[in-house]
Amino acid sequence: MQMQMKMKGLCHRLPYLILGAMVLHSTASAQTPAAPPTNADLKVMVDTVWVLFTAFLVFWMNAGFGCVEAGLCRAKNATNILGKNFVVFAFSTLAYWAVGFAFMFGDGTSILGLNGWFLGGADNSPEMGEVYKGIFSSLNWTGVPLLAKFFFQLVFAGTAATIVSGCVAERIHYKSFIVFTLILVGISYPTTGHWIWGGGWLASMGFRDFAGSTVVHAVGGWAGLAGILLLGPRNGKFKKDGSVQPIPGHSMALVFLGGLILWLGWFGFNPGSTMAVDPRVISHVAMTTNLACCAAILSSTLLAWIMLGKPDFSMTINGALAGLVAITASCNFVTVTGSFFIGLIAGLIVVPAVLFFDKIKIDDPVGALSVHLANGIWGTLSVGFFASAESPGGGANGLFYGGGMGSLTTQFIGTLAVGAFTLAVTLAAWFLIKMTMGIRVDAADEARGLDISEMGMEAYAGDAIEQ
Amino acid sequence: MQMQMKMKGLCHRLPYLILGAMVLHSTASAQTPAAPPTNADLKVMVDTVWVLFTAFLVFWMNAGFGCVEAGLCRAKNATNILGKNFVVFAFSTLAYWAVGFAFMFGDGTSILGLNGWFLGGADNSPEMGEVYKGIFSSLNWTGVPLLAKFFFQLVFAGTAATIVSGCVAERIHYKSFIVFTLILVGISYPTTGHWIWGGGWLASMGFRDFAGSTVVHAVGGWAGLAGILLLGPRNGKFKKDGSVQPIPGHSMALVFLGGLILWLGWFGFNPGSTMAVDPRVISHVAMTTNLACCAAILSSTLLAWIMLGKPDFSMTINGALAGLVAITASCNFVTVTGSFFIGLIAGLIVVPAVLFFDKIKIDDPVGALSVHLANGIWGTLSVGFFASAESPGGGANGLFYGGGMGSLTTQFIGTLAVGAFTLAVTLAAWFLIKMTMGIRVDAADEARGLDISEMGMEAYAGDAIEQ
Amino acid sequence: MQMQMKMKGLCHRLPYLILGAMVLHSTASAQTPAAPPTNADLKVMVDTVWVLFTAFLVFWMNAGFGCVEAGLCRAKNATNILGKNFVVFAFSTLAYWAVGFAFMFGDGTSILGLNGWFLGGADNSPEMGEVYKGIFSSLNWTGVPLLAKFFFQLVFAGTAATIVSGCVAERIHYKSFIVFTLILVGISYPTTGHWIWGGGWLASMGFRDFAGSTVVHAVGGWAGLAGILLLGPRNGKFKKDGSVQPIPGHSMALVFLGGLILWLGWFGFNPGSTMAVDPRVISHVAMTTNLACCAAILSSTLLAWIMLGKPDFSMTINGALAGLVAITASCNFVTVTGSFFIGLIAGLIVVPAVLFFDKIKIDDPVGALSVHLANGIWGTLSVGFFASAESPGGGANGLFYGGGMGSLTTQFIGTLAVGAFTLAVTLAAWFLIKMTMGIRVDAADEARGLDISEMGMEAYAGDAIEQ
Amino acid sequence: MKKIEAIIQPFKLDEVKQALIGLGIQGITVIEVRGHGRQKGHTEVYRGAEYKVDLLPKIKLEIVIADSNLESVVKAISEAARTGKIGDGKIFVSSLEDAVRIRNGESGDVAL
Amino acid sequence: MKKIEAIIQPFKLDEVKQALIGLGIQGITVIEVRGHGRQKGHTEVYRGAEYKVDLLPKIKLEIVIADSNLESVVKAISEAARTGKIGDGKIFVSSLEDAVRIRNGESGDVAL
Amino acid sequence: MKKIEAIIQPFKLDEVKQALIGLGIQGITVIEVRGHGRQKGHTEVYRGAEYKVDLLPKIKLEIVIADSNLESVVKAISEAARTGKIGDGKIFVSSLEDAVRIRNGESGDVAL
Ligand SMILES: Nc1ncnc2c1ncn2[C@@H]1O[C@H](COP(=O)(O)OP(=O)(O)O)[C@@H](O)[C@H]1O
Ligand SMILES: Nc1ncnc2c1ncn2[C@@H]1O[C@H](COP(=O)(O)OP(=O)(O)O)[C@@H](O)[C@H]1O
Ligand SMILES: Nc1ncnc2c1ncn2[C@@H]1O[C@H](COP(=O)(O)OP(=O)(O)O)[C@@H](O)[C@H]1O
Repeated sequence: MQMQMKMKGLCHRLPYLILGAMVLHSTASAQTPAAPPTNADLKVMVDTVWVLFTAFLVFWMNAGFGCVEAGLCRAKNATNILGKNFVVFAFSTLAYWAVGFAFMFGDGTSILGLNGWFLGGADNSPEMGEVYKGIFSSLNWTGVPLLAKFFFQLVFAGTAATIVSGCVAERIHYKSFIVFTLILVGISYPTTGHWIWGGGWLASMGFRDFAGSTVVHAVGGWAGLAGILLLGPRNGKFKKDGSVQPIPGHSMALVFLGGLILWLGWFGFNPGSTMAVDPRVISHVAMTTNLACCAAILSSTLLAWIMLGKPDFSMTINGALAGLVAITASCNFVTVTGSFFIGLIAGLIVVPAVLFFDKIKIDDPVGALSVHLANGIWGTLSVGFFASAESPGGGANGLFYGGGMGSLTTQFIGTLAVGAFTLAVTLAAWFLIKMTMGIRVDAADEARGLDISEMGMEAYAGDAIEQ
Repeated sequence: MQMQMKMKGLCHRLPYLILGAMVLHSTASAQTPAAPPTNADLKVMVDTVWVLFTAFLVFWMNAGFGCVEAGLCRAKNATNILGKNFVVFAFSTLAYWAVGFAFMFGDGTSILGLNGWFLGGADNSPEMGEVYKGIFSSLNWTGVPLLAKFFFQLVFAGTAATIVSGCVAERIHYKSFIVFTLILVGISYPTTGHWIWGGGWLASMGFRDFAGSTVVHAVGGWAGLAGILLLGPRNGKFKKDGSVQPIPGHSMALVFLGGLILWLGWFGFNPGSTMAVDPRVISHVAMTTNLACCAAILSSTLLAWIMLGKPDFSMTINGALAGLVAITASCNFVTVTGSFFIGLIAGLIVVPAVLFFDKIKIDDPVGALSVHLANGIWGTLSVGFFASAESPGGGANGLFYGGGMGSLTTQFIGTLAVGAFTLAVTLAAWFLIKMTMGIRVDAADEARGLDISEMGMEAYAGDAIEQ
Repeated sequence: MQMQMKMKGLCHRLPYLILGAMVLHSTASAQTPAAPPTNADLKVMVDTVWVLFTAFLVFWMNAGFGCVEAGLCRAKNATNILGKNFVVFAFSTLAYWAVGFAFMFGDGTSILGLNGWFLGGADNSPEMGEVYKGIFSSLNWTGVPLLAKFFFQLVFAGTAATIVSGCVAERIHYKSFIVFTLILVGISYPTTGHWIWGGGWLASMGFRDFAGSTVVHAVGGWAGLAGILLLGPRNGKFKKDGSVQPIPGHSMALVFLGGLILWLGWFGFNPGSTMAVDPRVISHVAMTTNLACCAAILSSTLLAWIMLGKPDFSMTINGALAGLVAITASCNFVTVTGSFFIGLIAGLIVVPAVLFFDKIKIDDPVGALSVHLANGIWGTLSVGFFASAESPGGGANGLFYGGGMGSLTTQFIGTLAVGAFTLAVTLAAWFLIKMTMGIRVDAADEARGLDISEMGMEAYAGDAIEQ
Repeated sequence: MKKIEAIIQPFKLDEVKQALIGLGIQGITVIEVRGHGRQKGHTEVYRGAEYKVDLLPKIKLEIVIADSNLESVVKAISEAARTGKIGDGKIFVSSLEDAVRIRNGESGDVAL
Repeated sequence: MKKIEAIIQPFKLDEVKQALIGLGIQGITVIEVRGHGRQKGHTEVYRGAEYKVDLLPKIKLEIVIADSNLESVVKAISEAARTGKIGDGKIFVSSLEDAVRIRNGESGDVAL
Repeated sequence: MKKIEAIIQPFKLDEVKQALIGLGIQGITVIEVRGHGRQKGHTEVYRGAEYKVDLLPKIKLEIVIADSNLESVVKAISEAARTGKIGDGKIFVSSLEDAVRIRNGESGDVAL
């Protein structure tokens, strides 16, 4: 290992040779191992550690989504749901690597990126700003290697896909979900993402979504809604008399674990979106992210207690996630106090939202729409209400801070545009899949459980009987 | 995102303008994006990454406590326990943000901090030492932004509260636990914390508790003991004939997972308590923390094997946590060898402690007292026995290293003072709650399980029957 | 805390005094707290944070192995398996601390290290290269404190031991597994590890194993195979007619969680093996690690779907791990595209491998051999096929990149040598244990489950009946 | 006094229960069982090895009634539980000698 | 030979078991069941939607005894299982034709 | 019509099932139960406190057959389930009045 290290020590710097002064230092220094890195080198080192570390935390959210979704569904479908949540990141990776990243961040028009298939093309990252030369100019504000940028953006794309998994749970074909994932992460998500984070038209309008209330969460929610519309509710969810037949989740232990995994992951999701270590910013974002979540737990738990008679644990979990989704867009543009109220409101939105979707017969087994769609929208608009020039992110004040309707309007336009586009595209995608390979398992299989019909494997095989 | 970044890049530095030379550099540099950060900037960057990263690991311990506690209790109370462990951090955050942090670290008397409600007040962090100007002088030894300091201290405060949750499990009202959490994290914990970490009278005496064997764990243990005293044992735990009726936990899988989550979290808990990246120190603390845990696993497992006939897995878990609790105070003040013996002894303490509490009819469902109280005390005293001037933390030698009784006495006084205060205050708090809202569910509900009576939701709803 | 910090700030630098110029700076600076660290200091800081952070991730893999193994076995053996996976790291730590690390990295012959029992002996880390003076020269290429080096290497040693746990599950004595762990981690693993990472004869030959496809995974696999050979299959696994009686795992939820924990842990396992923050390298390794895993998920899932009729979830999990194991040796020596194909092939290997081991009556309950042994070998050889001079790790090209048979031959020799040695030594160890303390529980206990016979404790005690 | 044991499809439990309550029958005991019968099971493949699951989840109802109710109850159950597909299950009738209500010691039909 | 089927409250299992052992009864088979009866269930609210849980956890004991023991056993069970509250459960008695001990083929009362 | 209730060791289920199928018996209902009998249980120590587990996992089979099959079935079960060790279990025989196949209303022996 030592040997290869020496080799590496040498040759990994060669490519830098093209990068001018700053790196010449470090290359020079490469001759005498002892020579320490330059300050510029050190900044790249620290930033890369931060970007990868936070990306790993976001990756970890895959486990969280799987646990929450499986826990809120029935044991007879658990293997299927867990399977979906496991493979979804693999297929997201392949789609995003092949085309998604290029559509989203490759240089192109204000509508779509058009460079960088399979990450191919010029790129002299970690160079920044003017010094950056390459095809991913929209990411030239962060000074880390290209593969770090890709990996960080990838875990976000993966998140959008996992949101859908919850909406369509307990009735969709495994294969159909996989195909949809490829379309969502390969085409739809990157397009709207390009508008906002890829230097597209919404970015130019001044639309603000720091870590993805719209880019990731609302998009995932819209795509899931489209799926629900074409799938219909699970058999038995709505009684003939129109009343709701609750279908209790099979493991609150999984839900608990998933909830905390997601909460933890959000400390990568939001603070990491700086993609650079700005001490004040990452500390502020960690604080607002956590406070919004806590405020939402408070309000959702109390509201459930009042409206439903008990502190429904699943509502508390939905509430926590609602607060996290809501603060995602604004975490860096609002004050600490602002984040408290944004979270508080998120918790008040999510509980009625769950009841509402049930009432209009939208069967969302895990509350993903109430969490990611409803609060993805609220979070995006919250920038328009609570944005403060005092915040690290600065920028225009929101309505409540005397900034008038300006920012709010922009946020509203962005919300509409992204929603309309995503809903349209994903409806089409789901429809195509339905026509070709079908999306819904047959009633008998649904009754028996997808674990046996789709996976051929029970989630919890008993000892005594099976052997 | 790009755009806002530029904005941010600019305006987030403005506040620094007041901070004098070092930062003037970086502000100046802000003009030309390419200019790298100064060494002072870089130190703040690295330290902040470390503080946040380790804080996230400690936050993750919430999942660990929830899993261990739920796993060691019955399925019929699982939702309730998991719910408590999920919301406890939210309420801790609100209480600590509002008043707790101010009481603990705000400038004030040697008894109590009196500044910084809702983090308000002057503070020029990340400036350090003499250069620091603000109301949280007791934290001027760490060079990270204020919100990073708060977040790191917050996750510790949350830990103390979760310890209580285990002690009172399977019989307490949800609401009563929540109210107690507010009192503990808002008032009691910060007071004793101020004495030791807030520059209070124990700190001045030279009392040493590096990461909180007393500040966090013993305090949590005392508060839990108070709760148990006012709650009484779970129905059925002690038979008429006085013998113990074991109440087996419902999932060793949860216990296993929780145990490893806590072990992992402790790598944030102890090494993070440097609140700065001192390579030698954090490496040493990671080593001593792990070695003490392993030694305790060895001794607790063997002792259980001998005393109880089998290598009781729940004792192994308690042993691991006992070792971690014990080394928490001393991890930076003892040698690697010292940490081995501290852990070894912790494992020998925890097993008899569990039997002892059962014998005196203190019903502690998860062994929290044996772990956090007994070994919180042992860990605090262990500094007095094993402290070595050779250690990174240095300072006075302990008894076994020829330092005489000096340090040991101080540690002993601190243990007593904190114990007496916490027990008194929390007994009063529990009593008040009992008088006003009540603390214990009625016998029928306890028999049926708190999941239905308190939460209205089973943890593991069956498929077939329920639908 | 403040106080001790000041103390520390002072005394922890003293030992550096011996380390010459660079450190003299930092020591000088110690006089006036305000003085920022030097660039050399900063590099050590960042590298140490990285090494510890990634080591924590690898430590976390213990939870992953426990969950996957327990989930793929029966409920009646769950406590036993989880217990093994919990204590194994403790015993690994003790063995590696006492002798393992010395055998592996201590200065000695090309066959074995012979210095550094209990980490004793001269060492001026974090000094590097020529400047390094001490008994662990083979680790002088990384600039972090000795205890960070030890902790990082320790978590790798622990991994090898956990692999064995899966192979011998559901039939081995708790005590026998513990004793074997001490031998494996104390003697066998460090010996072959010395050959490759300790500057031994294979390292001199140019054998390349970046993060341990052979050093960790194949070795764990060989040791497990030896165990299986001496244990024989679980009762009932093979019917009289020679056909296989499947023994379904009891919880796919645990398997899912474990799979994602391991995937996450691998982001510490591979990128961390740089043991230094080289932005380009760690980004590249994170990318190749993830892509290989995703490609393997794709190929293993599709292959299982075709061969077995359903997308067997346990095969998907095995596939993911197969891809991760395979890319471990080559992650830094191959291109992104190369990693895709390495993973793709790993997925195609693991599925038939599972069927093959069943066919030849090697009862491997969790597929550990197919994952760690088969793909540990494939991953090691993959360097010889796919290595590219363009990669960050550089070095000789592999066969497919026009490098001829050179590298492939070396990789092959290393694979054989390590395999032969490990199989021989561990067969002897298992045999010795079998003769002395026995290894297999008796048939009745096996039928009743090891939880009761070995641990005296059920994993999932029911509420109603037990009380 | 008659004892009725009915084995039905799990997803029919609710309908059958309602039907019985409709008849004024209150006392019902429900047991989760697994059944083997004409209904073919399914083959699961676990890690490449096939095995037949020919014990399918069923629900068993036990209802003790006064002789007079026999016909109506059997009729109610079979109608509510019928899908017409193999696997619908069976109803078994046997006679019971006595029933005692633990709460107050009442016995005979009044105890039902 | 009589077969006694007793449905009791889960938390009464231990007491009843002891009472039976006290009578020298060794053979007992215990089944976890769910019961519907006079005892009202409870309403759970899951994510805002109410549903009635009217199948409550109960324990069913099956004990086969010689005719001679009938009275004492029924008495023992009903006393041990009684709380006096609705939901205490029932004891059903039927007659059995034969019993065989698998281990050694013994049949009749000696097999019990 | 006879009802056979057999309590056997869980690990014997498969053999017994095969033996019955061998006799052309198709209808079998299987229930997981716990049994107390001559077979001694084991003592578990949980966190230092001992407790006896004297309810051991058993499998209960319920098979309804035509009278004519009684002997052969009892024989088949007891042979397939026998290990000769305490705990092998019991076979209980009672008579049944009627059986109805829900699917098509058939009753009597044809319904079995
Ligand atoms: N003779 C029998 N004895 C006991 N249980 C039976 C018998 N026949 C059927 N059953 C139960 O009824 C269930 C349904 O019977 P099956 O033959 O599958 O369908 P159908 O009743 O429509 O013919 C079986 O799974 C089994 O549990
Ligand atoms: N007629 C019956 N047939 C079968 N089971 C019954 C019958 N009556 C009662 N049970 C069982 O006994 C349990 C208790 O009966 P319930 O009516 O609730 O209380 P009580 O026995 O005090 O009147 C019920 O949950 C049910 O399982
Ligand atoms: N009289 C009985 N009534 C009900 N169940 C019985 C009776 N006797 C035995 N059993 C069941 O049979 C099982 C085995 O009986 P046991 O006495 O342990 O062994 P053996 O049948 O070999 O004497 C018991 O666990 C119990 O479930």
